[in-house]
Amino acid sequence: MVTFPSNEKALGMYKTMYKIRKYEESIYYLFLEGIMPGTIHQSTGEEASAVGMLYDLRKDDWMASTHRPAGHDIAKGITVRAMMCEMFGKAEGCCGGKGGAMHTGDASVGAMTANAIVGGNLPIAAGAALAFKMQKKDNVVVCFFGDGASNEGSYHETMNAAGLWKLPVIYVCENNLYSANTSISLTCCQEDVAAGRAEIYGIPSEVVDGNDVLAVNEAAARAIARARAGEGPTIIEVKTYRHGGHSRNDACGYRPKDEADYWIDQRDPVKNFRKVILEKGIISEEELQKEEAEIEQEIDDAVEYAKSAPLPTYDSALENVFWEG
Amino acid sequence: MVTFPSNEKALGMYKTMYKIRKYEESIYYLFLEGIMPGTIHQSTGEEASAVGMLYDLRKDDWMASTHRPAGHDIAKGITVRAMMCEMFGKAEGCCGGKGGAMHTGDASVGAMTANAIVGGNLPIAAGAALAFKMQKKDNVVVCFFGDGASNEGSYHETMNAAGLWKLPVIYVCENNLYSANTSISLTCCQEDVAAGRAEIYGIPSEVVDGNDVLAVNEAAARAIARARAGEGPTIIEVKTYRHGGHSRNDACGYRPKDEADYWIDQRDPVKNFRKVILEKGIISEEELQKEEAEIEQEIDDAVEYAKSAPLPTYDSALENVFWEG
Amino acid sequence: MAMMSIANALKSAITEEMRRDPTVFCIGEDEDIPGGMGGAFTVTKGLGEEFGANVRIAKEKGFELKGVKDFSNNRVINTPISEILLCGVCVGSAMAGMRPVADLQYGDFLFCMMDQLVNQAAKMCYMSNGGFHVPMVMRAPCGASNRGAQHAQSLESYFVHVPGLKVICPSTAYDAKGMMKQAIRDNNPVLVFEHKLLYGGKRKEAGQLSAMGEVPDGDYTVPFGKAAIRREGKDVTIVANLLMWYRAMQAAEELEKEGISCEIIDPRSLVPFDYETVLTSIEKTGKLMIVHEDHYNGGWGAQLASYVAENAIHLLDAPVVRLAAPDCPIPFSPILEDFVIPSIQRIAEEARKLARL
Amino acid sequence: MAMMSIANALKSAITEEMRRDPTVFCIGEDEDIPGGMGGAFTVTKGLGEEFGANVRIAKEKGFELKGVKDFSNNRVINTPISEILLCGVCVGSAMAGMRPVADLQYGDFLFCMMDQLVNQAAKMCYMSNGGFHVPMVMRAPCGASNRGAQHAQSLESYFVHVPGLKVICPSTAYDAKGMMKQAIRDNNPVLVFEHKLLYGGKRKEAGQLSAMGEVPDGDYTVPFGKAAIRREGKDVTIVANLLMWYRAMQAAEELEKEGISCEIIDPRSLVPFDYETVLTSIEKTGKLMIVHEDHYNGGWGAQLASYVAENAIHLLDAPVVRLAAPDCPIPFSPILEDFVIPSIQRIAEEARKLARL
Ligand SMILES: Cc1ncc(C[n+]2csc(CCOP(=O)(O)OP(=O)(O)O)c2C)c(N)n1
Ligand SMILES: Cc1ncc(C[n+]2csc(CCOP(=O)(O)OP(=O)(O)O)c2C)c(N)n1
Ligand SMILES: [Mg+2]
Ligand SMILES: [Mg+2]
Repeated sequence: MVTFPSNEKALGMYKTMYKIRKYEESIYYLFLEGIMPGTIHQSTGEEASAVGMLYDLRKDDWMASTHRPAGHDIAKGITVRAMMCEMFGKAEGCCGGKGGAMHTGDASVGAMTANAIVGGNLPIAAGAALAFKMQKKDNVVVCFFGDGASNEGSYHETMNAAGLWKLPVIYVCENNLYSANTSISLTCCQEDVAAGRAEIYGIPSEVVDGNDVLAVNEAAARAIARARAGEGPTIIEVKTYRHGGHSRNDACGYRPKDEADYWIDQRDPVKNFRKVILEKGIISEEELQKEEAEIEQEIDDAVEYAKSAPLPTYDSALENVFWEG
Repeated sequence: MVTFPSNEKALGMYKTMYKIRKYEESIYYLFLEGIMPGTIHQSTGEEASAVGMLYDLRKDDWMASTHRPAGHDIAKGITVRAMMCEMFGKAEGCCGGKGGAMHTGDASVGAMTANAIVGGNLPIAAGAALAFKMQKKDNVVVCFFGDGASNEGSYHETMNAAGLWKLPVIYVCENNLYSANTSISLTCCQEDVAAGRAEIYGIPSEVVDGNDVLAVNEAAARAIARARAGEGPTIIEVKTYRHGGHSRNDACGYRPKDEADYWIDQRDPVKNFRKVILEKGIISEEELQKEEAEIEQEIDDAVEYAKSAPLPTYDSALENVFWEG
Repeated sequence: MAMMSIANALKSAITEEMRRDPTVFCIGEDEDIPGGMGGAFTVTKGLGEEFGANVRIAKEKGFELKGVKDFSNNRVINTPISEILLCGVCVGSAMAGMRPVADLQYGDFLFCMMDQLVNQAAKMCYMSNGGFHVPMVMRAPCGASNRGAQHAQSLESYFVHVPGLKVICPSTAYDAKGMMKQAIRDNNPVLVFEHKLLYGGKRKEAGQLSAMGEVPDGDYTVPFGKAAIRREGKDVTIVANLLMWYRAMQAAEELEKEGISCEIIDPRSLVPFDYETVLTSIEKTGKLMIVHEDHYNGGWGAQLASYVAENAIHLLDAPVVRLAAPDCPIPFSPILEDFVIPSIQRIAEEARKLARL
Repeated sequence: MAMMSIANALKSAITEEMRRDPTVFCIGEDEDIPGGMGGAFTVTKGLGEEFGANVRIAKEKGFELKGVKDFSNNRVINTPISEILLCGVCVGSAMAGMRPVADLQYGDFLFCMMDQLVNQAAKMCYMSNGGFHVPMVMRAPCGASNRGAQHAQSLESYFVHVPGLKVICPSTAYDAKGMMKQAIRDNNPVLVFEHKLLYGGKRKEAGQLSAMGEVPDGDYTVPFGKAAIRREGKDVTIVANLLMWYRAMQAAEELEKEGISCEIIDPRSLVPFDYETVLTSIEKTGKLMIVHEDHYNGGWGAQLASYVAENAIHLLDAPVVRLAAPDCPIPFSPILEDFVIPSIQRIAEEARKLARL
């Protein structure tokens, strides 16, 4: 059984989840409108993982994300305005418009540049964790990856060393059952793709309901405590589901309707946690709606701001190829 | 308990092991003399693995080796003359002098070009096995790799797919306790580096005394039968030891003397199997010495032949960049 | 004759070769998942219907937790996200008599399989002195398309430098079909660069260009090492590949109005490279301009310019001009991406300057 | 002043930088195993004595089945054979404030970490718009030395093409020390190509060349992007790096006797590249010859020749000449290896022909 967090924390987690949900929804519509460039891999449905894992991190702890980074980045503290500006390729984007949807990040809040190479972030996160250890800091790194990424060679090489070196890093496998169009059942002989393959690296692991923010958060707390205490890495596999397609143009024709319905209708992490906090009496329906409206406003403002924010200068295209520190 | 093979087979296995031993010894001295170019990774001490695994393969089964290929290649059927010519960089070498010590191979006996990239041969062997399967042949592939190679990303990617696709390939980890200068205990949290990491791929595994040719051969028979029957891959981890250094210039300063003494004096696969076949009365001491002398002669002849064999033509350097077949 | 997109021309080539030769098979991530994409750009979608696909068979059999085991009637193979494996399996199966055609989704992932490509596929025939050979095709979508630095690269130049690899970059439906067939029949590893904005498949891309074109009905191949003269002219020779020669054509039209006549050459294959056609053109024009989307420093244009400076410098009436992406990763922001990729305007400007020298 | 081999000059640079800056650390396979090599070429041997090494600590503690956990006084880190990990750990630790100096044993294995180098290390600063940067050094021994195709490559040209990487190739003890220090202090990823036949360490190599040289006692650095004129001359400009400029020097001595005077330029760093020094030299000689051990097609010499053809073609009195390994993998047989790698004789011949044009 999970112990219920303070009212403030529970509400805080809910609000961040809600913010991510609304952010992703607004992005979705902006794409439909045809006014947003590029492509996008959305995290709708996976909010509990991002928020549960990152809510208790310090600003100077680090987080490493993937091609599906928006939830992680917002939970780690990048503002929706900086995210939205990046999506529009604007100068005030968190990467000056040069990164884009798959590379959002912000050093000042410990969000490492998101990585669009599946499995590419894994050894990099280990490197950051090694640095913290060499610097005698007690910081930790949380590194997200997908079920599909667990089949990459980088996964094996990284887990082996992270286990050997007892690095302060928490590897979070967001198992959403699919790698792009491919069901994970076709590419790995185990259901617990990461947790089931953790023991050989001497790394403790947990399987967690990834749509229950409290369950994720408790697992996170255990893993963070271990890492800070110098006891090494943890692999956490969160079972979750993306509500939408893999990327912008994906109509999800490869997944059974009843499966999607089940996850979207019954297992929605945002809706379900909303019920919980209302049932617990943490906040009233009206007050919650007010909070939600504020968040929606923040996102609408971000969209409006981003739309008319200045474009990057041509010169900036040639800057920071090498660090200009 | 292993069942003892036919006299003929036992003697045949011994003779191949002896041939490998003498071949490697002669190479060693040729290097000391300073008349052999390049570098070499010798398999002295690991003969039982090569012979036990490969003795029962058909010519049209395939074998994939590493930077330490001589034993495997001789056991698969490359002549010592073709090997020796390759070592001297001569035109009649098994690769026309263009491969060298780390790339020996011969398509006509099913010896794939040896691979000097640690872990590089693993997915290639899987590919050959997939081809056999698609071609409805019942051929198998035996692929050797080292303990160190099991830490490569290619290992993970390959085992996962080989297990999923039930490929007719036998992965043989020659665990000789070291990857170059590094004790395997420092780079992997398990003693059985390959067998201990096989289950997660759904691949059956065995750990075998790699210096007992009969034990290896029995494990090989089981794995070959499974593969031919379409039941998929096996991982066999043979525990063994290289008598000499990692490569030409390695004085082995990193390994304990008592460890080396133990393996070299008490666990020598060639000497020990010699005792066994004499004890079993398969052959008399005198007859055996005659057989051994013949083998030594074959190798001496190969050396003499190779020394004065023709060099490749300059033109050949530019041939077969693309297949001219 | 039929009008086809490049995506369909490729599909048609692969289909026909699979029918012709039972050793040809397709392999890749997201390969022919029913209801899915068919690679990232639809090329292999549906092939499993005719040729069998491990994913289809697994699904039909209600197979859940493991891959399908029988590959004898199964010629479209979906792999885990494992690029080393993907390329290694191509190498090994090719050595053993098959002709794999692999789909990499995005060329940028070539780096994940680089050892298998450069140290294995490209060197195997040579190291074995012809004992083994590696007839495999690796399909790599390339080019900038608003996706950011790790999904935007033009990678031809890296591979031009690898002895033992052939490198082609078809950019019309006709070439796509004919060169893909040629690639599948080649006995060596062939890397095929396909531009994301030229596929013309169902997927819509900002800035995409219709490369629909006529494709003969019967069997035909387009040999490697023979450049295509896309436009004849007499004042400036422009050598450009993939998207860039389309832009050069538009620039040439503008310049035509000003009385400047451009000859536009699409090399189509970079290894082997048809230097002859370029030299013949320079003999006429005396002026060489090279345009590619790949970066400037060490791009394939450098090799071409150098070749001319080594072998035919006397033909040049003016300095060589090279237009390429500058030496920065490709920025996401569309305005910056447009800025770094050579545009019609910049091609026209540079060609104009060169013509007037 | 002390006479030093390149191996020792590198060791001395790394040692001094580790003393100066606590964020500098070494990492690699076979790194400082007591009784072992110290990488493949002795450069890092013994460093753990002063700075701590995970292997040493593990051994002292009688530690058997796991690696050492405490890295705070542990600045020489031995890794499993895992190149993706090795490079990724460099990237991540550099982003987090460390300055890793990695040893790759053989440059040929760069392909095993290519994604981490090209898609990650090189692009991270740019994609984050300077939010993160990656001060790391990757040391890659290169060159042919009778080991066969997978341990013989000259790989500079691949990396010259990667925006975001610096590429250097020091070839004297003085440069080795000064440029290694510069590399460690650089705020970006630096790839260091060290030639196997120039180390001059204890390991003996057929065909090795003594590159012992004087090295100042105090701290000094050699800046990137400044070529060294190894020999002044007036008839032909020869640009050559690593082993090749030594051969060119010998060729020049022969030619001197015939009255042909060669100017020999060692670029030392390929990114950034000192075009200025080359152009100044051509102004004098009117003749450019480029020699590298890397393959011809798309080699870095192509970029240099192209640069000249673009920017200073009027300075040339004759076609550019490029001498490089042909486009084949490096054969093992010493006689073939000698045949493909540019020799003193061939350099002399080609320079002679060029001088007489
Ligand atoms: C090395 C590499 N291979 C392939 C891809 C293409 N690709 C992008 S996302 C994706 C699926 C990833 O699946 P998973 O790791 O489960 O993450 P999810 O998308 O489900 O969050 C693939 C194959 C890539 N980006 N990088
Ligand atoms: C990808 C790669 N990394 C590093 C090396 C250098 N190297 C050659 S052999 C070797 C050790 C291999 O150890 P193991 O796999 O146990 O085989 P063994 O030598 O013991 O037979 C190393 C590190 C290499 N050849 N390839
Ligand atoms: Mg997934
Ligand atoms: Mg070993």
